[in-house]
Amino acid sequence: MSERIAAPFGRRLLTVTANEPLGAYRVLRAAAPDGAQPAAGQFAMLATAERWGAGTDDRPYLPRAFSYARFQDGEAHFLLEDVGPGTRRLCELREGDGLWLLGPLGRGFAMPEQGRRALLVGGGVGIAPLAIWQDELSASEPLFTNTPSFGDTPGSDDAPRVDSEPRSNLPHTTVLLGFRDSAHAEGAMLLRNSQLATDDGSVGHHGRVTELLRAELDRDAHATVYACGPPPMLESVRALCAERDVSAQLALEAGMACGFGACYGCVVPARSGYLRVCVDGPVIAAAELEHVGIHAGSPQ
Amino acid sequence: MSERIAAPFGRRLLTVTANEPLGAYRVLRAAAPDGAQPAAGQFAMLATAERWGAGTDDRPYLPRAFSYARFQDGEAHFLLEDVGPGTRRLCELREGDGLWLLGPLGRGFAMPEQGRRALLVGGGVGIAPLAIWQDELSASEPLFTNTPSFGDTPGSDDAPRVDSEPRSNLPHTTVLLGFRDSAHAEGAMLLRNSQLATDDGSVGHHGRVTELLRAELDRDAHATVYACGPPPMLESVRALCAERDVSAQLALEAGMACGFGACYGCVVPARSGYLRVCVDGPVIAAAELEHVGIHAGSPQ
Amino acid sequence: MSVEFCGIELAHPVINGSGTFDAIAARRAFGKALDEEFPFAAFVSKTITLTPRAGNPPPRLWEAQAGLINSIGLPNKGLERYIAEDLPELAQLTVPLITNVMGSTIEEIASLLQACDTRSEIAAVELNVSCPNVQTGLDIGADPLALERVLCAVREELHKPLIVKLTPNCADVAACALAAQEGGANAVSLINTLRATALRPATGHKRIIGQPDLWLGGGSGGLSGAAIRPVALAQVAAVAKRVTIPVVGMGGVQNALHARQFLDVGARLVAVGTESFRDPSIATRIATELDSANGPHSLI
Amino acid sequence: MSVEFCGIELAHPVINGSGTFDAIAARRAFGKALDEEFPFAAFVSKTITLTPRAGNPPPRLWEAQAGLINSIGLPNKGLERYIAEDLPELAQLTVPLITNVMGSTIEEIASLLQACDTRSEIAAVELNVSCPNVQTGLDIGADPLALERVLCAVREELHKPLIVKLTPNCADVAACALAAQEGGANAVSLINTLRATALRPATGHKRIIGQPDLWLGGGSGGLSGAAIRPVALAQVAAVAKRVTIPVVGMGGVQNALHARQFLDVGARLVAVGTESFRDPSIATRIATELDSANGPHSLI
Ligand SMILES: Cc1cc2nc3c(=O)[nH]c(=O)nc-3n(C[C@H](O)[C@H](O)[C@H](O)COP(=O)(O)OP(=O)(O)OC[C@H]3O[C@@H](n4cnc5c(N)ncnc54)[C@H](O)[C@@H]3O)c2cc1C
Ligand SMILES: Cc1cc2nc3c(=O)[nH]c(=O)nc-3n(C[C@H](O)[C@H](O)[C@H](O)COP(=O)(O)OP(=O)(O)OC[C@H]3O[C@@H](n4cnc5c(N)ncnc54)[C@H](O)[C@@H]3O)c2cc1C
Ligand SMILES: Cc1cc2nc3c(=O)[nH]c(=O)nc-3n(C[C@H](O)[C@H](O)[C@H](O)COP(=O)(O)O)c2cc1C
Ligand SMILES: Cc1cc2nc3c(=O)[nH]c(=O)nc-3n(C[C@H](O)[C@H](O)[C@H](O)COP(=O)(O)O)c2cc1C
Ligand code: FES
Ligand code: FES
Repeated sequence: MSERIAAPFGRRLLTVTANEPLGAYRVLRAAAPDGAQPAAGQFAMLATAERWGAGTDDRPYLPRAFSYARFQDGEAHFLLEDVGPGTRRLCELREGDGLWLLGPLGRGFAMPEQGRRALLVGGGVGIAPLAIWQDELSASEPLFTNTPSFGDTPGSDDAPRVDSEPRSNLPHTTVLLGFRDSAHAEGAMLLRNSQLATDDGSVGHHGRVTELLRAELDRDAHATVYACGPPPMLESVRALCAERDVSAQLALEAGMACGFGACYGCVVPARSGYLRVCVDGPVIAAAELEHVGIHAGSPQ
Repeated sequence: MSERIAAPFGRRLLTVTANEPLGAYRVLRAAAPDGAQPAAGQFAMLATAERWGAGTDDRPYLPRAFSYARFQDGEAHFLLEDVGPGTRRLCELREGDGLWLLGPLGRGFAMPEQGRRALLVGGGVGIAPLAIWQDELSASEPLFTNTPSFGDTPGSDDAPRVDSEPRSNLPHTTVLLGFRDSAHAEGAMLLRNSQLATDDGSVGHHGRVTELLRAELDRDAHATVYACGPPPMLESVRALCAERDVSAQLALEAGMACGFGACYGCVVPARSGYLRVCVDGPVIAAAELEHVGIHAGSPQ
Repeated sequence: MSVEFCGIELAHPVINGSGTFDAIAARRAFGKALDEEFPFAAFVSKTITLTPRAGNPPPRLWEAQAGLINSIGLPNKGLERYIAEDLPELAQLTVPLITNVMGSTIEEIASLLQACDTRSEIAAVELNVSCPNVQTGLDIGADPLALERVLCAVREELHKPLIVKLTPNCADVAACALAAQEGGANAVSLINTLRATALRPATGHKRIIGQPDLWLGGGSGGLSGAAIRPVALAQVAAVAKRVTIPVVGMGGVQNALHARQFLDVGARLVAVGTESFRDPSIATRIATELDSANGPHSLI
Repeated sequence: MSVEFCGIELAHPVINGSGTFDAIAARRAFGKALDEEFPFAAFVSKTITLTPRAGNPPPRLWEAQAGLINSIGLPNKGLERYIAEDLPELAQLTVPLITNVMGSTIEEIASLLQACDTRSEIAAVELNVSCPNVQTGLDIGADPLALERVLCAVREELHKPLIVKLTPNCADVAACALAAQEGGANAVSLINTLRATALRPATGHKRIIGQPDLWLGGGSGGLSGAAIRPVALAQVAAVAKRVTIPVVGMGGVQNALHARQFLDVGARLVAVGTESFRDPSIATRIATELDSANGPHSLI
């Protein structure tokens, strides 16, 4: 893991440009003109300009962490799942509203070792950082595949930014995504050419996304795995890759107060001791972890 | 002072039916079907259903006290002046929003002694309780004068509730109201047949409303004075009446936490010791006070 | 749902915090509804002292972030008039009466307990050794040795349950609770308000070193409400672990979930204070929801 | 705007609270912008202990009403590695460095002071006798006599300004401050976090007496942020009245008005902690607005 773009010092007030549903999720966009272009896997600390510190519980009080799902035309995109007071406020934002943003923060994904294909494995809202990562990877892919952005019907030609000349030659990227049900599975629109699994079998493979991963690895283990999702999923990704000694980069989550290494609140246990997810991660090499514990993952 | 209507136990969630500007003020109306009809001079503790406990300062946290300005067709009317976070939230309420109300609370005005005319003296937002008091008094007046309700152009015939048969025969009520400027003076629409004074002379007498009171009392001291407004005004009303030993009933204000005698926070010094404005008042006989101190009045 | 507390059978585990509900004033405000819908399983009186106290000069209240600072100063009519005037009225309550008393010397406390001992209207006595608004009592409550000594000296004067209301403004509240138990207390209650202060807003910008413009008439006061709940929960948990006598937990309880949390950390009863100012009937709702299995759950 | 503090010239009166800003991690997150826009007039390190500490297991954070509970557990690499690895990096800061240390015995504290004494990078030492997250140090800080004894025993080891960071979890913080002064402290700083705890939300409804389901990995923690400001202001005021040495005031400072209030009650410097988590550059804004006469004013 090496990709780290430094953030401007201090939070900035952005303007919301769109907030649209994407199945069970919402996609929030905000104009970040002066903002640095994030590396895939980095995140931002977000808070609404209004009603943050509000509600009968006086929560949310602290900002919340969200992966950049895409960064396009000077707009930061975030994929939101309403799980509590903070995400609820963010989901309620309307075009023109104010959004406090501190970022980009943390360490993002690193390119696969030469010759290895990228294998993206996402669970639930954890697919967000994989979307922007696929954008980056596709910019380096040999032949360029149609890339719909949110909500577009496949075949549209409105495509995200791509570097004119590929950085390197990569084999195609494989994308495996798992969701609770069909409503959540619509989140897959965020990525391209993905194979799906749902817990209720309503879409794609009936079962765990890690079952798809196992099959993929058994077919061809010459890959670097990039995963983000709930702790149990990340743990089995870690285990599957460890058995086959495939290198994996896991985007972890943890409750955060600051996002820039100040509070030491976001730690996860690693072989080398506690790591701060916000500065040592969120993307951490699976090899650094003995086990992905409950507190290493998305709070839900 | 005797008028005290008991309140239902516990706050009730009302629905806002209107919130219209009245010059520099706003008039908030809420449907109080099951609510008890308040006595003039009583007040209610109000809080918005949303965003109470909100804002960067996490205030307002406790409910705020407001005099009933009128109670008509099952609707409670309040006159609002935006002076801080609580009043701001209330001023922002829209039709259909929720309003928490505890009331009616406190002791209201008592009828003038036989034969004496009622002399109403109001300053700023303090005119609110005088409006509902005028309604009650006019119900007892010999001949009935046209009574526009808020915002109506004089001459309209949409009139407030009046008892069909007068309770007693009272001489006419005199109404003296003082305001900062013409924008605030529009609040006078809340009452009928009022003489105005403004600090900037833009409307009516250029000066203090208490100067009008002095003239009235010099003309005819056979009156009972009812006053509500800022502490300095109430103090000179008290002094003017004391000199002429005219009985006066002052509607006091004080910072309140509960409104029903629980916190002992709303006290004002009186001859008999500290009085709780919320249960011993808000209407208190001027004779009970040696002096109207700054904390006996509206916080502003 | 009924609970046994010091040999007294209570309908439910929710009572009021001393000084946060005046049953006599509430009867004036709410009429018979107060008695019909009385929210507490037992009524705790405001602190009574041997001689009458006027209390602190206003302002006595300051609204803090998610909290309230009060500087009431324990106004009360003194033991004699409390017994003569208030006891008969309080005796009409349908719930047991707990009289809260405070004395600055062993003699004072002894005579307070003696007087309460002879009155059948009083089911139990709560000894306040913790009010931060006044100097007396403070040291006793904060020093385990002094506390135990005082209790041993006065305990035999009372042949009824003695509850000691601890001060939270100490180094080791569990040690104080243990001292209270050793001294013969049948229960301990906590937390009282945290010593706090506030400055007059308008002068926040003017610097007057040495003599800041304090808002509260009493100079400093005590913080209560939501803001102190995390501190209260920690102190109640620490005390419940250390003592064998029942514990009355309070501090920022706003709903059944909060109440349940105090019970979870070992409290036998829960007291509601500041939240009653926001809604006098909140304790009824809390008791009802505590009773229904999924009540507090729904509040998460 | 520049301030003299223990013989050190500071550009403005705003510094950071120990453990709430990691300059080294921030440099990774914000790059050179951190040094160019460094917000504090002096940098206070996280508490350093003689031997390395891993800190508490996660979760370490709980968001309270207008506050934050942390149970970090003072993780640090220990004196040796702090000096070898961190000092060189911290020496690059453009502001004076204050190293915060904590020891559980006189010997430990003595060797910590000795080590700091020899390092020219360190301008002053802050001795933490107040961290509620761990057992050590607690008793010393809460007991004036013990505190003075310890300080007298170690003071001569350090030929630099010694700041004693007091504990707020005591009966009489002013007495502790006076003891620190007698013991040779050149300044005192307060308040540290208030002992607090929280329960796992989902189980709030399940009653497990005796063993509540505590949320924090460390069991209990410390409350900081807006919620504690009224308590902090009272403690700082009490201390400033009692001691002649300069006072560093902190606790819930969110803006220049709050900072001004701490200065008004007698603090020489103000420290910002939790609010930096919401915006790392807030201290710059506070210092700027403190400087401009009408800054804090406009914040009222
Ligand atoms: C690096 C990173 C990237 C992330 N990316 C995304 C993303 O792209 N999209 C997305 O939707 N989410 C993302 N998350 C998760 C997101 O930050 C959380 O869902 C969010 O913080 C929840 O806040 P909330 O107020 O809505 O819910 P909360 O009420 O904060 O609840 C969230 C969880 O926090 C715990 N909790 C509950 N109450 C408290 C309390 N009082 N104090 C502390 N913890 C509590 C519980 O475990 C609960 O399940 C990311 C998290 C991290 C760390
Ligand atoms: C019986 C009664 C009847 C009333 N009737 C009316 C009415 O009909 N219409 C009307 O508009 N108003 C009325 N008021 C006044 C009204 O209650 C106040 O204007 C209102 O409470 C202000 O709340 P706020 O949050 O808007 O302002 P606040 O911020 O509460 O400021 C109001 C005043 O409170 C003080 N203050 C400032 N900060 C704090 C703090 N943190 N804690 C404590 N005090 C603080 C200051 O003196 C300030 O000027 C009445 C008051 C009483 C007691
Ligand atoms: C306005 C007010 C008055 C109080 N008076 C007393 C009192 O007279 N005696 C006492 O022991 N506690 C008194 N308390 C403390 C409360 O009983 C309670 O311990 C504290 O407020 C914490 O509970 P809460 O957060 O639910 O209010 C008072 C509290 C408030 C807010
Ligand atoms: C996450 C966190 C970690 C802290 N670590 C330390 C520490 O290592 N040493 C110390 O003396 N104080 C520590 N503190 C206390 C702060 O320095 C400060 O005294 C307290 O948070 C009050 O200020 P605030 O309300 O502005 O945060 C810590 C506070 C927080 C929130
Ligand atoms: S969130 Fe504060 S250190 Fe990671
Ligand atoms: S407002 Fe509480 S006693 Fe009057």
